Amino acid sequence: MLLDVKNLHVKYGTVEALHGINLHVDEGEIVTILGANGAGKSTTLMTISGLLKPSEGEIWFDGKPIHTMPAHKVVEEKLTQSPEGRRVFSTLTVQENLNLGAFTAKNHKRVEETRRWIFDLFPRLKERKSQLAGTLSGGEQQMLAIGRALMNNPRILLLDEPSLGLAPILVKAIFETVAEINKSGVTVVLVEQNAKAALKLAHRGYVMEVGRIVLEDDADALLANPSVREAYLGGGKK
Amino acid sequence: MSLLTLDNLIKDFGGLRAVDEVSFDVEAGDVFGLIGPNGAGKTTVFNLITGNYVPNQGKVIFNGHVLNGLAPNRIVSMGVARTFQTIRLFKTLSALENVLAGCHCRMTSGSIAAMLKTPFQKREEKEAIKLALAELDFVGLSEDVETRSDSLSYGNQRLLEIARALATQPKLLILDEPAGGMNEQETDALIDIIARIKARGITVLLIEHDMSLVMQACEKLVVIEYGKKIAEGLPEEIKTNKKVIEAYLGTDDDEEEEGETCF
Amino acid sequence: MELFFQQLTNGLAVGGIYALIALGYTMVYGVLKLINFAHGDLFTIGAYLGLTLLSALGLTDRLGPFGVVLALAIMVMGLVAVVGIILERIAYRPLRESHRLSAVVSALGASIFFQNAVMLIYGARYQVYPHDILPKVVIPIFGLNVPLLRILILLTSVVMMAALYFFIQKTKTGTAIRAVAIDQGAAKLMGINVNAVIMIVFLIGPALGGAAGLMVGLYYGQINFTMGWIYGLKAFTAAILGGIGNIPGAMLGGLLLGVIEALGAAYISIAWKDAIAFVVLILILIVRPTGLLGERVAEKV
Amino acid sequence: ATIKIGLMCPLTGSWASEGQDMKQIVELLADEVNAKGGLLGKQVEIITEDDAGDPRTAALAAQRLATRDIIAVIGTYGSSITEASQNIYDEEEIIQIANGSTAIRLSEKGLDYFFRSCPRDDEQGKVAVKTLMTMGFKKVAILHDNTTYAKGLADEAKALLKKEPAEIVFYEALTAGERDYSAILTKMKASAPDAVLFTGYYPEAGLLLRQKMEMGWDVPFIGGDATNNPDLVKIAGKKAAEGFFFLSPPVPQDLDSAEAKAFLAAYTKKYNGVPGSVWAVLSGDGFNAIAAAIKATGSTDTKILAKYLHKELKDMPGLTGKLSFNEKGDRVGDLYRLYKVDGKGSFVLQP
Amino acid sequence: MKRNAIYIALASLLAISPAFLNAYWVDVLNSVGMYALLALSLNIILGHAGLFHMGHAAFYAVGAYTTAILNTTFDIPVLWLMPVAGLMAGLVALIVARPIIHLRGDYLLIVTIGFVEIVRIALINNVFGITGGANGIFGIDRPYIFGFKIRKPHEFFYLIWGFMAVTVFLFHRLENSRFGRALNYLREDDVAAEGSGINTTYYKLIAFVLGAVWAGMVGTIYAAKMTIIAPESFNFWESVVMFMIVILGGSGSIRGVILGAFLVIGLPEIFRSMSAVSDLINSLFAHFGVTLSLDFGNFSQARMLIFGAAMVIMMIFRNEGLLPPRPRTYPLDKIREEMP
Ligand SMILES: Nc1ncnc2c1ncn2[C@@H]1O[C@H](COP(=O)(O)OP(=O)(O)OP(=O)(O)O)[C@@H](O)[C@H]1O
Ligand SMILES: Nc1ncnc2c1ncn2[C@@H]1O[C@H](COP(=O)(O)OP(=O)(O)OP(=O)(O)O)[C@@H](O)[C@H]1O
Ligand SMILES: [Mg+2]
Ligand SMILES: [Mg+2]
Repeated sequence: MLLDVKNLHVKYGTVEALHGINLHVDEGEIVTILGANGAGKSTTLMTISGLLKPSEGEIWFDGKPIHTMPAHKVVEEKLTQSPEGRRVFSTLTVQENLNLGAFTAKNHKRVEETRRWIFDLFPRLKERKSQLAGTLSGGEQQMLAIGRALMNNPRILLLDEPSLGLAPILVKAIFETVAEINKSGVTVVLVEQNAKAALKLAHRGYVMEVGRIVLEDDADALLANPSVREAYLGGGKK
Repeated sequence: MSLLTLDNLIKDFGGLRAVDEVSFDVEAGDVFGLIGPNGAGKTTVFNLITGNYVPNQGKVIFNGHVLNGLAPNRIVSMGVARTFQTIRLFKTLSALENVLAGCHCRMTSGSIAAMLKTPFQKREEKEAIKLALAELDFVGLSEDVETRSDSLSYGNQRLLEIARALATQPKLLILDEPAGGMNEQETDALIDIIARIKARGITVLLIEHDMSLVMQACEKLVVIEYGKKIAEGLPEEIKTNKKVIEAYLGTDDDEEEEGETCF
Repeated sequence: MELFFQQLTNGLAVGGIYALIALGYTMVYGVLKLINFAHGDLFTIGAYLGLTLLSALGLTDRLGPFGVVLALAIMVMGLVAVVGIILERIAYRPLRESHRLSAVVSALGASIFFQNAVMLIYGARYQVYPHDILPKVVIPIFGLNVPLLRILILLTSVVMMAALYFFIQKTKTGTAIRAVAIDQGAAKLMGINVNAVIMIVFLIGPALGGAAGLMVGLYYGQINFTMGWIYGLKAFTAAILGGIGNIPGAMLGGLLLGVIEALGAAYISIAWKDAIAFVVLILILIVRPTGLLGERVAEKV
Repeated sequence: ATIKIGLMCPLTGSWASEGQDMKQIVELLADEVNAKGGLLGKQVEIITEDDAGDPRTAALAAQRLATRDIIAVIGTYGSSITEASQNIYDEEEIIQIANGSTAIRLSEKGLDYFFRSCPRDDEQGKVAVKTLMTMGFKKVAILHDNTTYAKGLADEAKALLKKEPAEIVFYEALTAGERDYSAILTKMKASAPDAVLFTGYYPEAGLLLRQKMEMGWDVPFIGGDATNNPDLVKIAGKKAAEGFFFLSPPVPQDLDSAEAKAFLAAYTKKYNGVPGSVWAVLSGDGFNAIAAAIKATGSTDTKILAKYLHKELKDMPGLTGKLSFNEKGDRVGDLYRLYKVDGKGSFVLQP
Repeated sequence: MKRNAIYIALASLLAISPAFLNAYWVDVLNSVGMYALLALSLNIILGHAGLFHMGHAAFYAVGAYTTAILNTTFDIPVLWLMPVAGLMAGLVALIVARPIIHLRGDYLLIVTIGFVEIVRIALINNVFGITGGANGIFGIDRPYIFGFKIRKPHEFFYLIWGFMAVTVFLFHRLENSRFGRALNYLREDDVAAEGSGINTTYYKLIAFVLGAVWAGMVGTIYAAKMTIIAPESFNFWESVVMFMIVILGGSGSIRGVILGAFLVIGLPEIFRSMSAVSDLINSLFAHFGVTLSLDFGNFSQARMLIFGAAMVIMMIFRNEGLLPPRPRTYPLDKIREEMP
């Protein structure tokens, strides 16, 4: 078990947003977390990354407790996140954003290899290497955010809504990329609104509702689950 | 006569031509979609219409008036309302007050009237609140009237932006990726709202990457790439347009039965 | 014409000091978006500490003039940096998440505190640096007699500016500083220790302010506990003029402000020179709303 | 019970050094009086309030003092600060003896309870012009710092100089509190004066002298009484200060009167040094005057005391020479002396 | 409502306070009142519209000087000059703010600081020969109300706090109107405000003008109260004080701003009276036979030090301000009933 989240409670001020989350991720898996808006998916990821501190519960990564670590230490454990809403460094260039992704990396040759790989993945980034990230279009920024997270050569990558705002062709590309990233040995936790695509890609999935995990199963089983179909896969379209 | 006409619009950012001679007409009463790859210049086109950017060349004609050079708030009061790609609500204010911002341009009483609390001011205020409540009901936020807007869920914040725009009583509503961040169920609800907006006689111009929404909601589509218009037509035509598939939709290698509307 | 060039050098010398203080201002501002109104008082503290160290250690005989200045500068910068770090810890860190202006008011409170603390410790009277630390060499440049020290002040500012610019733009830590300036949360996700970065900033900014205080003490001789306010305001003006948060901008703004003041005094009116400087500032901002070198990223909507 | 005397002075703010000196001196004198059994058999109590050198705070300080049963108040420094408090004391019939407020108009309002132990600007203006003329300067530059005091003096001198066979080649104001005045000196030098009259304060005077020397300009400088402060030489350096003239009421160091000597000895013993400025010493004169009045009249009725100060107190031996008031409450007698700084940095009284 | 009851109680307490306070403390309350008025007027600009304005003393100066000049040269009674002073300040605000209104955040801040400095320098240099230079203007009349001359602190108390009552009443209405909301919209996000049809430039200007008008009127009261005004009373530091009051009190909140004025202006005065406090403690203990000789008297030199520290501490513990604004309330139930 690579990542183990036990009984996680998180509060914003006095309001509790997570009421005891249990989930685990095995090495090499793609695990997706589904849930309506405001269910607490992003909160979960932020807490795993150490930006939020749990009021109760534990997070273990590769046998180490990381819930007590400051966020920047967690990154050194090779657990990185591409956050919701991109959060690229708007007045830095694309290049500088990518460099920051490798902030804790020690092996420069490896970094350069990764950079080339990322430019293959997203040629648009290479084209816009010295443009300020803030002037990129929404989609371009999303690519940059994912690319930046990959620069760290993570063992586990947390992706929070990576397809948000992307053109269909890119959404496909992103999902393919995620698969590719996973094949290259990176474990992935994927939070997605695009439930169907996410479940197709993932090995397992969790369903969250208002701060709790309500369902956990293999991805195929979830795809077939009628209540999941109704709630997240959209009944309306023909 | 068309409600909105874009005539050869050009917009440059430094050396980059973000919008390159784009022209199209939006007919009154339509739901009109603008699609294209990321960075194609869609949002920029919207910003040119709403007055946030000034075109380097070309004209925006709305309802017979040239909009070029007018301040955004003037354009709103002429009947063009918008939502933003990245949500821009008044964070610390309640949902109701966010919608009241939209009512603002249809009200007249100023600071002196407020201090004196004239009967007209009181009446106007009450009417505005009624209108705001009605718009909140319309998008389904009647439960959250007094909730601070930044504690609404993401999807609800998008709906609130729509309510705020509707409160300006627009003829043309411009939506920039309204379904962004919504799941499929929420998207379905949005499609319904768009249909009801159209039923109110409001023309809708939208950008969206969610093809299920675009295909269901739009009557007509324009596709741009690298700032240039590459296609225009009915959804079915666009769906099969080779250029569009290549640039935007991607080849459908999905073997699933529901096929093309997956993304 | 001689008057003009004389005034130009006068202006550049004053501007060099403004620039040095402005660098510290801009540094802190750039990262925390905090107008550190206590920065001027850190400058005062630098001036007083320099005097204390000078008289307490009696280094003059052992190290020779420039050695003394160097040793003093290092010690003063170190000590003021410590004060700066404590200031950040106590008065600013608890306010990091709140509205920007709350921190401004905290800074103003800290400024009042520092100013009065200096008064209570050192007394309200003017204090005076010994006159004979540095040799009074005058260098003739194009027929003008320019004191060596003025050139040194200017040079120091330029060197510090260049070093800082290089540090911020080209080094890894510098990029981290800029990242923290934009989005602290995202910076953490990159593995950046945000507190450490802010500490570095509060090490550099106040140290530069302290160095400027020492220089003013050494060159002008006379220091008092209220001096930081006026210099702080000038430096803030300079930082804005150049585009706040921008390092070459602080340098340019400082020098320009000094020159505007000198020329305004010479050709218009001495009594109105500060007003003239502000009028020029306002005119420049009307034309360039983010200062001379400020980034003008059109906000994307 | 005690006899309460107020002291209003700037303990904080830009003029804090003056105020703190005033406090030391008045407290010293009060202690001496008390050691000798006080006044009318009662101990004297000094009640000090900070006016921060700011009119609004001064008005509050005055209100506060007025509620504390004082019969007289010493202070304060700065004419506009004093002015903000004048009416309050007058309405409460409290005697006020200002020490560093030289603006002419303060005593032109017909206030019965207002006195000052310092001379007025017109007095000094006259002396300044006379000095300039006897020294034979024809082209004069006048520089002030735009404070009420310095500007008042500069204007006074300017008006008087116009009547003399002299030319004013330069008249401007600098901004106090800055450090670099070379731009101003450069401009002044271009007007080629025979002498410069600087009416501002010693911190700026010190810097001007020093920067003047550094630019190699050798012109006589004459200062007003606000430059009379030993720190001037420290700031300017002995070499630059040498030859600087200034006008001032005499400081105790320069008088051989028994009072001055005794005061100086006591001050040095208690505070280890000499008083920083003549203005603070003048507050001591204010205190001595009111003490003398109480002693002589045997009363603490302010009406009687005021009358005594106006009419009967004549040539009291003060810390700065003989002291009497005229009917306006102004100190009478020509108090001003001319000093010159010598090569050792000491202030030498000129004959 | 309970809250209203508290306010009424506090207001009544304040109204009768001159009866049992001496002239000094009444005058402290006057000072508090004047700064509270100034801060309330700044609150419109800074608190509601969110414009970083640190030069409010300039408008205050315009009002005070307008009053002083017109009163001393034309003998116009000072209270008549109150609206004139207000309009004059408003006019100046309009002219000055127009070209700089588009500046953002800190750039606006420095420009307003520059403005207040320019005004002060102009006053010192006796611009147009009417400001009296560094001396300022003296001999300003006391105000008359119905033939009654106002001069004593407690008389000014009712003038100042009476004006305060009017101000609070009007500003409260203003806040809870279309106008007040519009200011808040542009504070929160001016791009979104424009996109919702709000003329942001217009509202920013009006906020400036309205704030200036009020500051100008307070200037009249100040001139009449001091009877002498000088440039140093309107320096940058005065603007800073007003700024601190607004932020410390809670920007956008009337009650917060008033409380802020009590603290920022009152605390240094309370620290001034520390000797009274120590005397009180000593006598209390003496009562129980314990001899103490506490003396906080030497506090006067340190009072500003403590004040500075207090500012930092208060800000840290209440970083939204002491009494942040409450959300507006609307009579929704009533309005819903009327809806179909
Ligand atoms: N900074 C915050 N302060 C207070 N409450 C917050 C904050 N961020 C999130 N919340 C609340 O916590 C809950 C969970 O939010 P979270 O962002 O984790 O949801 P999510 O599942 O990621 O939703 P989405 O699909 O909209 O991204 C929500 O009720 C939200 O309102
Ligand atoms: N203010 C600006 N300065 C410089 N370049 C800009 C600016 N705004 C947009 N651009 C550039 O113009 C191009 C078009 O951007 P725009 O935001 O219109 O794209 P878009 O079609 O809306 O994309 P998306 O679907 O990803 O939102 C992009 O390449 C972007 O980098
Ligand atoms: Mg989320
Ligand atoms: Mg877009």
